[in-house]
Amino acid sequence: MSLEYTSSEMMSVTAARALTSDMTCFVGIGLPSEAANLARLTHAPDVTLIYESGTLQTKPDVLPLSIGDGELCESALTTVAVPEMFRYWLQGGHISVGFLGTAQIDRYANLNTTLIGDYREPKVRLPGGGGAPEIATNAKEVFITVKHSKRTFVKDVDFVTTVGFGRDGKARDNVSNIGRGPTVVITDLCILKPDPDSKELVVTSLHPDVTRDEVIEATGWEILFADTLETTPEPSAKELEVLRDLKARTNAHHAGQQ
Amino acid sequence: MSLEYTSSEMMSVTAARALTSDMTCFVGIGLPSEAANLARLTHAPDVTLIYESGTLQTKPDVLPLSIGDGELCESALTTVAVPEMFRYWLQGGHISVGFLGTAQIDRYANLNTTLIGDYREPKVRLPGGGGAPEIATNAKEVFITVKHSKRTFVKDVDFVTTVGFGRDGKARDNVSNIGRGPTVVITDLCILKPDPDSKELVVTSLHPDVTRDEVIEATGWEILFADTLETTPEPSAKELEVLRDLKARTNAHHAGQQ
Amino acid sequence: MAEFLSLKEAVSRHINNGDTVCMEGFTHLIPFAAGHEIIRQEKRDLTLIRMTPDLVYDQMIGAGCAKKLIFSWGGNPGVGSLHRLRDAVEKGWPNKLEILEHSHAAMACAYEAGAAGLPLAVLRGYIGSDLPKVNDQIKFIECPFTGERLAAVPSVRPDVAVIHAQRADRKGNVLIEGIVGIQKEVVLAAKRSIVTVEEVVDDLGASVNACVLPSWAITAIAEARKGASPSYALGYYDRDNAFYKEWDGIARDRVTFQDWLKNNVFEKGAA
Amino acid sequence: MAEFLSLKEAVSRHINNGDTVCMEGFTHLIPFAAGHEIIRQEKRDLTLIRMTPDLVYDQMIGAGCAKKLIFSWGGNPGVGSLHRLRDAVEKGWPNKLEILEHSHAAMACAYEAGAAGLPLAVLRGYIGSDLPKVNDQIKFIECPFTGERLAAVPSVRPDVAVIHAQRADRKGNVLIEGIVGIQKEVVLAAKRSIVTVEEVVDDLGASVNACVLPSWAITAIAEARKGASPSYALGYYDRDNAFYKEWDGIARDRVTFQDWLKNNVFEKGAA
Repeated sequence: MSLEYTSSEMMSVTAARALTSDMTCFVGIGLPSEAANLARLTHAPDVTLIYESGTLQTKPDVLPLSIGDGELCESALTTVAVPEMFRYWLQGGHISVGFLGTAQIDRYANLNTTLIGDYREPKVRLPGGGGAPEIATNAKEVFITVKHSKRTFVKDVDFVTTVGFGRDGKARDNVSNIGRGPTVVITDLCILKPDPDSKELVVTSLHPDVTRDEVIEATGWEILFADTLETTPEPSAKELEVLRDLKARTNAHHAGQQ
Repeated sequence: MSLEYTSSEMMSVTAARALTSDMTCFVGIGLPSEAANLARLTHAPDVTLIYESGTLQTKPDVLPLSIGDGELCESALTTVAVPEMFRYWLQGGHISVGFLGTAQIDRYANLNTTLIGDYREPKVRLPGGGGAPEIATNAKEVFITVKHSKRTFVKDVDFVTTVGFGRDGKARDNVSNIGRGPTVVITDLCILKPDPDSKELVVTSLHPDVTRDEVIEATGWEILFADTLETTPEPSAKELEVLRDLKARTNAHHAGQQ
Repeated sequence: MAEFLSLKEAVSRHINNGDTVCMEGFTHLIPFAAGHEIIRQEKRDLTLIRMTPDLVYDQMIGAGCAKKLIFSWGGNPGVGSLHRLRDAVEKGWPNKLEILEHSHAAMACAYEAGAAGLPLAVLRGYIGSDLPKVNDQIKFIECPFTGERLAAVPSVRPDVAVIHAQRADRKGNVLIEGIVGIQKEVVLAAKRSIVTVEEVVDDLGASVNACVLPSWAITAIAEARKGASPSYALGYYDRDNAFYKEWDGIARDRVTFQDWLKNNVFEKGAA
Repeated sequence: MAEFLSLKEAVSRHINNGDTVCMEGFTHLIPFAAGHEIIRQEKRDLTLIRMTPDLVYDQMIGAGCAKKLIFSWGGNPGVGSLHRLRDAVEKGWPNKLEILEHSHAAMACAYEAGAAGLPLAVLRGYIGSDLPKVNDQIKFIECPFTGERLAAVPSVRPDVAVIHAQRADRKGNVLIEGIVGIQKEVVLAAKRSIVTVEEVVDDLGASVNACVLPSWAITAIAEARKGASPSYALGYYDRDNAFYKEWDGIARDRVTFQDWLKNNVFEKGAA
């Protein structure tokens, strides 16, 4: 008696499950924000959410469109200046998880949000690094959530905006004061984790009804699968209800303005 | 028909007159604080007083005993953290005058508040530098007020806690981003200013009824006098009244606590 | 002391062609009214600095005010691209736009260092990133105590800072509340500053440790009601998220953008 | 998350002999109750760090808790010397005290850098001062952008930070108001932290940008009413300036000091 749900919902619910109440999470906008707030509204009510706009321990009722919507500030424990956020709270070592999205990701979990093509003659200019380059190195670990497609999952990113494990998987070796880096990537098809030795991303769990071929087809390199490949648990009725309510509230809120 | 006043009052009134309403003054505790608040309560109502405890633009009704009395915070425009005070407001270049006291001062207006004797075997251990070392270099200019005595006015300070013009008068030459340094020293006997070339302190004005010999006697080096030696104007009745009221209020306030 | 001016006068007097201008407000209190006045006065060859360029710089870049942009995240938050920025970078319309990009952490530190009067900011940053390959302002130094390799970037010390705030008192002290961003830093880092405010009041009503800029740290103040719209001012009005979404359509096309600019900026006078 | 403990338990569990301990509160919210508990528990060989040692460190030094003091201004503000500190430095009583001294600006920057997780702080400081001659932790670096010579000091990153604050809520979030000093910085810079508070309340009543330390950034919280006296807590009680003056007489003499310690610290139990 399976519930009906979309692959996007499957992704959000799975990403949310990666968070626990004892985590302090630096939240990127978009998919990470949706997942983080879903976690807070379901199994992880005490998870601490922090947005780079300076809002510490915030509990928005609707999802913010930008990382600085008034909602974030009004529901926060306190709001600090942006330099303090990056210096004291992130660089100071108080963030357990950085939760990021991306435009491109490669086999070593390097992220590109800068541009497609050549830097001086870009085919597509993307927004740039934002908080990600230092979130990825100063947070104790990094979760990534992104839709799975060949355009996004490329063998080598065009530009390393934000380091995963570098071009060769060794970028964090022998670097002092650096976090563990990406520990999980959650897509709408599967869960990937870096191989403990090579750091190459490996599929460890397929979402229900997703085939290996679908993942292979949606990945721009010869993707590896774990020996014991799991099946991701389905969303619960409660999770789906909370997620849909959250999105409905959010859409109504943003459409209703002005 | 001269008014009656003490040499301490003469010193405070003269020191107060050095300040004007358009100045932003970083105030040291003790004599500078007394002078700065006297200025604010008489001819310079809009002078901006800043204490290193973080109180910006404060208007205490009684003189603080420490640089962090509650009075300073409650009457301030706002109160910032101490790192911000030293970084943004002092080092950032927003202070026009640093107003300092000292335990020892030498002919080049170097200040010693560290110790008398040898550093490792001190005869007398003094409090130390506090805010003074960077006030003296980051404020646009420095006013000093201190009682005149041979023990205080020494040829060479035992220790340069806070630079005036260095051991040779040349410490500020060719240093980038440094203030003009001490521009006036006000004592209970006279006003001294650095010679424009040599930077050695020169008596430019004697307080009423003070003789050259008294200054010579109270100074630990062969003190120079300006060619045209002025007589410092006497305190006015208004200045004395405000000063005495301020001190009476202050004493009553501090004695009455607990 | 801050001088109270009309917005028109403040922009005319304090922003010159060729200046380095920082208009800040991190996703809150974005100084749109001031940006529109700069467009109306047809300022040119500005080096624009801002962590998150947002619609205000998209509009100014599209209007031809900028020759260079220093930034760390240039998108329409939650919506997508800044099409005028992309058109300038990718196609050189209406003029070639040089860009220099940082991470947020580096820019936040660079503003902080600028406010602190320092020539550089030091941070644990840019590890493994390609950004130092395309931004020659990013250097690395060695800590003299631990030997650790740390990133260094030049501090931001612009000619002019422009911010929007909730209110000023009649002496020109300014209160900023809510997401305070890097507004204090940019004003203190700049040679001159223009602050637009929702209103001028008798009493700021500030709490004891509130973010207040004293009058003597500001050059000019101009009243500009709804001066941050379609961004927002906490306590005054909400972010117009609908307009942020609508902007995507307006800015995609040069003609619709120019029409919008004509109708909404040029044909509206300064406050 | 912060753990609510008695002051006795907090000191016993989190402060060890030989630790580097920063008890901060810049002329406000000085953690006297915690200092007295440390004296009662006869902690030894502490390296004490504090910008303004004040009476609390005079008492702890006189009681024999400290082997080293790092500071920037060691006096009884507005009154005179700290006699126990001087006796330890000048005469080695009750034990030899090593000192290392900075300026306020350098220590404030060192705390700030500690909170920021950096190994060093960079400042425009110590120009022309003899302090670098007697403090080998002060170095100078050259700015890679401008060539300017700037001072560098190691950041402060103590084993334990101890501060006093106005109040905590029941989840352990702490509000600090008024002269906030470097309290936030020292807690964030330290491996462990103890915060004493005037009271534990349901709602902090904090304004939007108030100085609030989240529960997860604190190790232990202990309620200690009047825990800053004879210093003060804005909104609760005033500074006992009369006692600060009185201390001069008490501390001048080893015997009167020891009597005071016996009657006012040892024979009083922990809160």
